[in-house]
Amino acid sequence: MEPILKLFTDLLPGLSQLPYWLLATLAALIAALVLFGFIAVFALFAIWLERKISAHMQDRLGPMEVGGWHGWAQTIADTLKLLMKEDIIPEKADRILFKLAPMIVFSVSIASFVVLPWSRDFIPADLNVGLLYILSISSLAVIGILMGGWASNNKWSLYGAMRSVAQIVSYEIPISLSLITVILITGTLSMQGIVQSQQGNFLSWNIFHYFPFMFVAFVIYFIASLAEVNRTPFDLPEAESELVAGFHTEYSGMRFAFFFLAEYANMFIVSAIAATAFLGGWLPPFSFLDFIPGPFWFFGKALFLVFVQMWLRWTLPRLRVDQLMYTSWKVLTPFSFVLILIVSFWQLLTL
Amino acid sequence: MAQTNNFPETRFELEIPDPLKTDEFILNMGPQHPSTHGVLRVLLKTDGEIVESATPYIGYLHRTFEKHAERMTWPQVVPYVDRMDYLASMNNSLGYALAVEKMMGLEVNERAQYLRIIVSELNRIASHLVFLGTYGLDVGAFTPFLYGFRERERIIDLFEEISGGRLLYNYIWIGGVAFDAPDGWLEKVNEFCDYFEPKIKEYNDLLTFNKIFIERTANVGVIPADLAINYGLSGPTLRGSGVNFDLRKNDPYCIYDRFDFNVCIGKGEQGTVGDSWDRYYVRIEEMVESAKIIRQAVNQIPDGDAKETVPRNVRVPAGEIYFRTETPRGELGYYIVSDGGKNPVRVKVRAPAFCNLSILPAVARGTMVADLVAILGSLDIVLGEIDR
Amino acid sequence: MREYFKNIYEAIVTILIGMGVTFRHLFVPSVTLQYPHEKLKLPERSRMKLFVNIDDCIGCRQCERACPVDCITIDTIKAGKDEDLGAASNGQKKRFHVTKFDIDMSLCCFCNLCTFPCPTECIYMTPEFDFATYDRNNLIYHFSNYTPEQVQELKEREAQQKAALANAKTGKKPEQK
Amino acid sequence: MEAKEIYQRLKDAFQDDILEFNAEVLQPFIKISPDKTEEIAQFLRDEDDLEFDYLMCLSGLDLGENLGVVYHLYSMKFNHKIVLKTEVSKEQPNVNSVADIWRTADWHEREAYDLLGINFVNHPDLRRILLPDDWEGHPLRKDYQPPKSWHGIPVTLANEEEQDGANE
Repeated sequence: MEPILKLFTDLLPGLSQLPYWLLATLAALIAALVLFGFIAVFALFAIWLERKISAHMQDRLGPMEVGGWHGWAQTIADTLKLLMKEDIIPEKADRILFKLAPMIVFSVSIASFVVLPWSRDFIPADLNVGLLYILSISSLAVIGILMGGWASNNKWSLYGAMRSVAQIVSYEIPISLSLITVILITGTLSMQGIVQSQQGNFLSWNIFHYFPFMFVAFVIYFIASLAEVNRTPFDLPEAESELVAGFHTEYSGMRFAFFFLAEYANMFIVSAIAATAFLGGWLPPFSFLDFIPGPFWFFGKALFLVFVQMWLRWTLPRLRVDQLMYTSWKVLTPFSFVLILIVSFWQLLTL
Repeated sequence: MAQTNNFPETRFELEIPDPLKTDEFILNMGPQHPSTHGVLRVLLKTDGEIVESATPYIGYLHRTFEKHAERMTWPQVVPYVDRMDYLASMNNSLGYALAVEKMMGLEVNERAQYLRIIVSELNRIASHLVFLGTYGLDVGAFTPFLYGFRERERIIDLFEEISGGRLLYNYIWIGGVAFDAPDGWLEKVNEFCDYFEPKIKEYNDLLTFNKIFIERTANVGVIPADLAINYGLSGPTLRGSGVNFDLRKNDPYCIYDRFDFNVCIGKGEQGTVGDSWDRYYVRIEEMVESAKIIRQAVNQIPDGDAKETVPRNVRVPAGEIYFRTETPRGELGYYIVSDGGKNPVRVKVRAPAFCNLSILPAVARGTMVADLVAILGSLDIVLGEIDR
Repeated sequence: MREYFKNIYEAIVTILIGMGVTFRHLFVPSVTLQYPHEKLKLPERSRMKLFVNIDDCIGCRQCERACPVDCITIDTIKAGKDEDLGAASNGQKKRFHVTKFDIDMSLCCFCNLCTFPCPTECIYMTPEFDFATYDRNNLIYHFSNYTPEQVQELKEREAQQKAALANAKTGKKPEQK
Repeated sequence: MEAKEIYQRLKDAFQDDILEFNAEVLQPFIKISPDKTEEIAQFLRDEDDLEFDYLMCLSGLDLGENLGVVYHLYSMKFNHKIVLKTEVSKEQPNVNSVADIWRTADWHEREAYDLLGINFVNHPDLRRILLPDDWEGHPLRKDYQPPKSWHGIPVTLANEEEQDGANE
């Protein structure tokens, strides 16, 4: 917050006369708007990217018409269409919960953006418990999904919602455990602190720490994060061949667009966390590349992971519910426990 | 990764203490549902994710083919027959044409015989490609679907060139075929085979041997051989259960006895014999065998007039016949009754998918909802044929 | 335990193989066509829209009979004794005025059965495929060249001839209208 | 095994219930009495030298006066076939079900019931299969008249309607 306030007062010196609380609120509001704008633009871009990637992986071209060059405006057109659609709420739905659900899901993803470090200076809020904050806030999304699934009063939605709860609750554990290894190494929960501790060239990134153990931790985190954001092969809550569309079967128009937006925002968030915790955040791979600003590296790394998520999605089939649980409880969780053990011992030995 | 559980049937007879007792969840899967492959409705009673009973309700696509056929003249039935199993029109009309020819005692021109084999085997590949794609979709993999359709498109182009139709061909007629092959068509068929055979490896890399796919399908929906026979299953669904039975070999029709090919049966490579993976893999292997038949037929085809034996007026003597052929989905039988008139008196179709689907309630019990989708997909049903 | 690790190993390896396949395809040129801009070259035999070369039609109604869905309706009026309607391009003599030759393309099942029995090969399928319209009635194609007035005239003449014929048989006087 | 021998085996076992044997036609058939179908089917399936384990097809047909049911049987083991026929009157179309012997027959008998109104005695679940449950009549009978509408949905074809209009 402080750098942003400083930016404010530098730009408009008159503002510094305002009381601090007003200034802070204003700055927070503007930051929130910028974030919202970023999410919206990123989601539009990511959807377009996903269409293009899937199309080219499948020997197609994807959208080519709207906007000229490779259909770049297709998702904008789609969003406009979704926004203008009639707002349908099923008759037997629980109206309040039904309306609340997409808002919760979306605000949760916005809230997670708060602690993402974009560069040395730019971080909306450098909490000293940043990692903990992001872990706890991101698990709130499941409430929104459960709400949506329940309130739709549709059996398929309910199935999707129940699956989603079971899935996210169990995958929280390998995620947290694999991030604990990072905390063991860096000794801080602050996102900025985690990045700072990875200074140097790319070999000092956490992923290459204690090779290959931290690499395994990264893989575990990545797999579990796929489940956290309901991406293939863990897209059971919306498994279209089984549950029609899962928890958002009954949603249409703008509310559906919010679920969609949140999904892509979440993809970015989990990738951004991975980039921060394992891939050195906004640090360049070689120190002579320092002249390129941090956000470029941060965004690039996160985007690369988003690409891998999409790549996986268009390659793999979907797991079954019991296999999903098996993967979490019997494979990822024990492995991450073992990793914690190894990392702690290694720490002790090198003390 | 995960071990697949075969829930014992007794699971539902367990005594559940009263406060924990829950109602069964009744679900309508279909008639509009992404993975019922058409307008099939399956009434599910579930206990959480576990299916306690699945009852298929069919008839949403009933187009009264059998009643229609009674009004049509003999050649006019062919377009209707095409529309039953719209993914394998050639095989459908082949069965009908053979049945009527047998009643008439008609000998078909050699070249037409070979053309028939080529197109029906091509159609078998096309149909199995659709199966491959939709089965991938059923278990959540999207990409194989488009790869399958990419190859199928080339087959359809070939069909369009020879018959003019892209989906419903009306090509195989009573007494021969509608057109002779255009110049260079047979070379194109050979080219297609060269192009197609390496693609099988791609499907295998992408889907068949993918661990997640194996986990989703192996040991799921196991149909033992005796049950399969008792339910009248046929085609790849029966062969997946390890029964070596292919009408092209066991009850040869046309000129299939002149070709060298293998009958692929399920061996339980990844799980139990007769599971969904076996049924899937039988079809993959069958595509290779079909390509083999096509190559032989293209090499052996004689010159001649393919339309030579097509009668101008079809007169079928009074009598009746049950004739069966092997379509991509299994044994397609025509029971035709004629009274010597210009219309058939009765055309009853024994649709393979009709019998294959009837086993669903027996295998679905105790599986999970996701497994039900995998089982339904592995039966490879076409509702156009079931409802007729 | 071995099984457990083997499963994990297999899962990772097969997933990587699959990812390899899809990654390769990122650089494979696409097989689709951008439809309105690029069009498939349809082969000669492709069956899309029915067309009737009415100048060659001799009104034999074979196509009408062959059609399994009854999408062709033909009305003919017999030519007078002294009338010469000419001949079709393959020499078949025309004996009928084809006053109505309607094809309802919304009923057509594209089976091609109508084109085979035609003695003058005047009905055939053309490779034109985009003929969607906003009104279902626009899918009924009228091929006959006769105007309603001409048809009326011919009908009246036929009625007169019939009446005359009937008179000749029975010997009665024609009733006045 | 030839059709003739199969007929002999059946005739020895069931005597009067085997009504007719015809080997002159394309596919030889044996005519049996409708209330013994189940026993005969059981016999055909379970005898060691017959073993008809596969019911290829079960079709109902309208013979004008009567309704017929035709069974096409096949033995996977011996690779022999036989056709069984049975006939019932339209007033009392009762045939014993063979659904317990070959499960294939389950849906085929439902279909024959649905389209021709043949009543299969002892069938486990004799409901309409292709048509809606509340449909009236059995369409494959030659004397069937389709209803004008069903739940307000017109059933007659468009051009028939035109003709109706023209006749008025």
